[in-house]
Amino acid sequence: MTPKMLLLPVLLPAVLAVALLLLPRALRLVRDALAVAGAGVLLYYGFLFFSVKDLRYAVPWLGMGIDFDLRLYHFSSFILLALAGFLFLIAVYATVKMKDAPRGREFMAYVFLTAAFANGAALANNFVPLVFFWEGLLVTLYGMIAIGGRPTSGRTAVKALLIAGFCDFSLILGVGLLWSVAGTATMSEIAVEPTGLAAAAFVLMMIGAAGKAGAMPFHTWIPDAAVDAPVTFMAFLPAAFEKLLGIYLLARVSLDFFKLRPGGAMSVLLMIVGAATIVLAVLMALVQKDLKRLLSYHAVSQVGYMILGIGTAVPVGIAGGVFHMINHAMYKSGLFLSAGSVEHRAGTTELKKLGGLRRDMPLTALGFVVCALAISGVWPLNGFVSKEMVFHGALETGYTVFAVAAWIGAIFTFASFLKAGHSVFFGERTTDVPEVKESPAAIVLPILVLAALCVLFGVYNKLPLDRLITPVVAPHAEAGAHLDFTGHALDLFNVVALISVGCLVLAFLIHRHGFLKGGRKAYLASEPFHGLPGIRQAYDLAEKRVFDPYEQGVKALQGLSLALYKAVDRPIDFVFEKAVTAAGEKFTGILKKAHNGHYANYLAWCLAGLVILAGAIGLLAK
Amino acid sequence: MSNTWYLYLFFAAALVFAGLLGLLAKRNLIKLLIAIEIVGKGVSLLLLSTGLAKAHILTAQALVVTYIVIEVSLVATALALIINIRRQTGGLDIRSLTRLKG
Amino acid sequence: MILQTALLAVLVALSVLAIALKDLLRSAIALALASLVLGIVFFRMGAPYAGVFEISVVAGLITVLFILTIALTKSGDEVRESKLANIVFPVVFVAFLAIDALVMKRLMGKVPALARGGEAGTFGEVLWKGRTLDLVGQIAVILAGVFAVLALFRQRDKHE
Amino acid sequence: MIILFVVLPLVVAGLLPLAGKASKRLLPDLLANATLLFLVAYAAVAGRALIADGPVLQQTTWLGEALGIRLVLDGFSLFMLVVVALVGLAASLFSIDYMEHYGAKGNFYALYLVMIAGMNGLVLASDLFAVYVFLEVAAVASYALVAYGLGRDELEAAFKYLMLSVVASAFLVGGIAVVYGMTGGLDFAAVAMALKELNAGPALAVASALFLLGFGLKAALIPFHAWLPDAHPSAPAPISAVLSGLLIKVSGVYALTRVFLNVFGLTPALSTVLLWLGAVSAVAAAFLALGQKDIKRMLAYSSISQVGYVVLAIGVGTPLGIAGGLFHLFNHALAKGLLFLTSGSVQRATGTRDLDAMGGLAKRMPVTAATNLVGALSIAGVPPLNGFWSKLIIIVALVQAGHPVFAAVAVLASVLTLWYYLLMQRKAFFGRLNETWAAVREAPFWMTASTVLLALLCVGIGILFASTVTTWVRPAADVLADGIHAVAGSWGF
Repeated sequence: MTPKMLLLPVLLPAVLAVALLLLPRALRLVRDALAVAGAGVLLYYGFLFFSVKDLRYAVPWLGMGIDFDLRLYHFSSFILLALAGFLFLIAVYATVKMKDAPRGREFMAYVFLTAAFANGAALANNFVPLVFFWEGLLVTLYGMIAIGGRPTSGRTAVKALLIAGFCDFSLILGVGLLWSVAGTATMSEIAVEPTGLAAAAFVLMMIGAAGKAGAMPFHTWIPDAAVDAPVTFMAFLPAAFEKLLGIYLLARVSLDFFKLRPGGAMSVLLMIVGAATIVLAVLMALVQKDLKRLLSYHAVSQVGYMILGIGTAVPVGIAGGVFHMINHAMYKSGLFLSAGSVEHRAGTTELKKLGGLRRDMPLTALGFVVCALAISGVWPLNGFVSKEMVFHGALETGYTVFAVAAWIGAIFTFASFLKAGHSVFFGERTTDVPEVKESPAAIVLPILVLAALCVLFGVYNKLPLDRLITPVVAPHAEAGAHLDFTGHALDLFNVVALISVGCLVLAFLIHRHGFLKGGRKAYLASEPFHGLPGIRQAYDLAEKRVFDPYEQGVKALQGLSLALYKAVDRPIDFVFEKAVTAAGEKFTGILKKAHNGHYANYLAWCLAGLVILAGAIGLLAK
Repeated sequence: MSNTWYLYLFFAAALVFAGLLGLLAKRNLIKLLIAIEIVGKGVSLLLLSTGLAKAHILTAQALVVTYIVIEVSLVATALALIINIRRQTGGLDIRSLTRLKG
Repeated sequence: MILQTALLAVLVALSVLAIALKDLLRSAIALALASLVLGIVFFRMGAPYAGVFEISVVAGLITVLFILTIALTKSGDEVRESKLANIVFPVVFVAFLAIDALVMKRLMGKVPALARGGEAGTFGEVLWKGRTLDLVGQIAVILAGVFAVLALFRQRDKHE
Repeated sequence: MIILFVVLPLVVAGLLPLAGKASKRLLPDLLANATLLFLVAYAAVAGRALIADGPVLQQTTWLGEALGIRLVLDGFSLFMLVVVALVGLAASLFSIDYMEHYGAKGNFYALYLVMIAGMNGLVLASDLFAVYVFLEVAAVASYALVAYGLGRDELEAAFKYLMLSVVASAFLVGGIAVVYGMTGGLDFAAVAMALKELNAGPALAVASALFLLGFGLKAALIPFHAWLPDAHPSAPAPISAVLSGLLIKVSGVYALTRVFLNVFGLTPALSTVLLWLGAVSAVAAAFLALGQKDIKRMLAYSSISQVGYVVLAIGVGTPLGIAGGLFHLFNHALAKGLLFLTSGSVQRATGTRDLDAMGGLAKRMPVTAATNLVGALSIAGVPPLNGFWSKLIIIVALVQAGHPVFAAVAVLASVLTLWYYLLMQRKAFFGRLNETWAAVREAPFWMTASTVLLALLCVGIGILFASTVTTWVRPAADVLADGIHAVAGSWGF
């Protein structure tokens, strides 16, 4: 294993991307085989690199502190492995799902190009290559949405590009500031206190990293993309890759580059961002009527847990945040893939048109339910473990309010997944969707693999915690600190876990309440259900379409959700989409009017400019 | 000699300013070109008087000669443009040349 | 020096006339006269070659070009000049002259300057040994002017 | 023999009208392109070896006597020569097909080569007045080239361009006279040393302002920019490409930086003024570009904005900032040249420049659309294209030099740039094919070939940016970063 090998995760996918693009349409099978095989090779190397862990490839580049520097160490090898795993699953899935898509070939090429940039970003150990790879992701993001093939795809792509571009540019600004404060662009050598100018750098870089992960208020393109972009894209970028990279960078920023202190201003800032994202996004998720849109708001909400966890700056919180990142990537990816599977067969993801698909698509349903339970934090799945750690971390800082926010998020996460799961897979078949079959193996397998991983990481949490998470946190914990997160990970009998369970119960009660008010019969109770008994009863209690709990029981909540949707989400969207445009156009109009074509006017500008410049230089010289 | 430099500069400035005022106020294309010529005269006077003040009159003379040659080229090009504009628009008013704007 | 000052004053007066006169032909002639005066001023400053150039090229060639153009473009519609400008701008000009007269001497006193030794030789030597590059530039600019005029008066090919 | 850069195009230009008599198209095409190809080869291949041991000072002799032709080739001028030759060659290749229906090709190429000679002369000149002379050579040729179509808009644009330019150059000569009056010299080296000795305050401020007007108008910095959005779109496409890609950079940015950094020395006051000029130009022109319906006018405003970017970077005055600025100058020359050329292909195929009337042209003109996309993304600063790197370096340099606000402004300009280029792409090339253009065909061979050449350069430099920067940009930036020492110490004849 030579240092040069580190170029492989960057170059191989890039070459593959070009090859996939060049292969003619007729050779689709070759193309698919190449994609899956290439992803397989990358996964193999992912494991290989994970076992090596310490490698650095640095060549001088431009001078002035700009080197081409790639560094493999524990954290980056972990991210690299995760990226490779998701790439493999997505590649398999896309062979079927994107088969008939009009621009499937370009999509595949974009996937591998994204992987190349993402691997580069994870490995980069100098700011300039980091920014380069980071910006490269912007291009593929735009491209993948733009080829969505819907009338509004182009608009959404531009919106995504502008929002993500804003975040990226603030990252660049932050990088520049940090570079000048720290005096070096080599990432492994930077460790500064977040005060003064460095604090500004921290905030800017935080915007860049959290924006990439999709935190509020940089999220509004995600729900739109859910509708306008291929669903595979959603499982790939917003659900998995962007979270992994964004949180990876956020962790690097707050742990390595800056010495975040528990309870410090920057820590509290991060926790506020995290908590706000959790609560606001989940409330918005409640009122969504489309499965993909609903999932996408959860993709935003869950980022809040990660940011909150890292923001606590205490070991258990950080570990929880990072663990939540990998967990979330698994179950959210699984959920989007399940939605894609449903879309593949039923042709729609609108909740009111779907129902009872459990019988037709049992495996998809199984995968969806497991992932939904995991995201809701049900014992003993992985989501439970990582959320508990975040709660503990938040409580440890003394700011109980953030833990409360996180619990509120847990309640509504579960509630909305009860709604989603019920309306798609349970209840009565609707007439909108004809008899359907289970999706082909290439679609179902990735879902089941992800679901199985969710179970594995929950039940056998020692594996991920000891092998992946603890080594990340260890260098930042005080010497001799207690770093065994596994002992009580599944312990249900402590106050925190009991409150969490209480939250889940509360979510059930919301449904129950709504159901009783509706006065409907619970005929779903007779349906056999191969899941967990608690869930089954909860679903059984809800009788009609899942919107009714809100229509009947929690009108107030719905009002609040809608109000928030209108008062927070749309204005942010408005700022990005309308206000900026309008202001720009106004300004442009004034400037254009000034250019009226009159020579004397232009000459007057020149002479005025001359006088002003002479005065300015003269005054400044003094 | 340098104590009379300011005198030349006074007149050079007057010429340049007169030319600029003409450029701002006049509308006839040929008039504008005449105004440019006046500015040019001011500048060549400035150039030569500077050389005089520095006792570099020979060099300054060379510069002025080059300046004049350039001026001729410019005037010829400008006049050719004006004749073409006259053919196209039927007039010589600078105010009719405002199609390009915004 | 008095004669020189008087000549310069005449030069400015003629220039103002060249701009202010209504009739284009007359203002072209005023411009030619201004050039003539400037040529004489150049002579008196000890720059005979510049003077000759000013008189022959500017007062001669350029005036001919101007008159030619005026003849070619004459035929009817006069350009209406702005009345307001005709009133305001002379006032501004006089004000500028006053300020110019008041501050120029003081201003020039403030310009720092290095004392330098004078130059030796004849005009030809200075031009040839010192500023030959300008000659290349002159050739280039004449070429540019000739090609420009040729391009602007070319017959458009009718093919296509 | 670096004087060849000036004399060769001039001689060929002089021969061209004669050649045009013998053969209306073939000979002018051949001669002009061969000349530029030679210049590219000479500058790119031999140039590096020439300046390996420091700047080349060449005084031409004739019959054993030293003439007053003193040319200097250093890292900065070589860099500019390469840019001029490259973009000049691409545009003249494009002209082979494009200028067919304008007629009088011999005359066209003659003017074109005189303009190239003027720019090369300006770059190699070693004294202030020679800079002015060659600036005028290029300018006179450019007035005629702008008006080459002889249409109403072309004439209007050329006339206003000429009238504004002439005033600016008059002030420039005034500035030269002031400096001459203070120092008694015109040589860069002599002036630089004398100014250092003099420590001139207000008088130099006035001179600086005069130079800023003179060069700033050529560079089209706001508020001296008003001629550019008229002149550049009106010119034939290859000329637009050269004006935007080269002329504003050579007679604007090059002259400005050479004089301010190497001769006057960049004082904090000048630096501040340059930063402001650059920032205002970059942002205001970007807004103006956003509101355009004419594809070439949009590109023209974009040029103002990008030159603002370059000046902003050079105004920082740090080695990194200067390197970023020069690299951006190089990238913008290639990309904007490319964009104007493709806009010419579109105009030739459809007969319109109105973005609203276009649409879906990518289906009919795939090569043009693809190369245009490369150019647009490059200027907008999208990786891995060349423009990304230069913008990144500029932003980092601004932050490092303690100008976070200007860095934010640069970022804003970048976002706006991306915005209007996406707008242009969407309106012109993507979307549904406008029925009117169903019969439109891809541009002829030389037009596509020259755009492909530039597009490949954009991509290639993006990928090999490090070696481009170290080979070409750094030597140039080093000269500028050296300040007056680069000139005062080693340029004496």
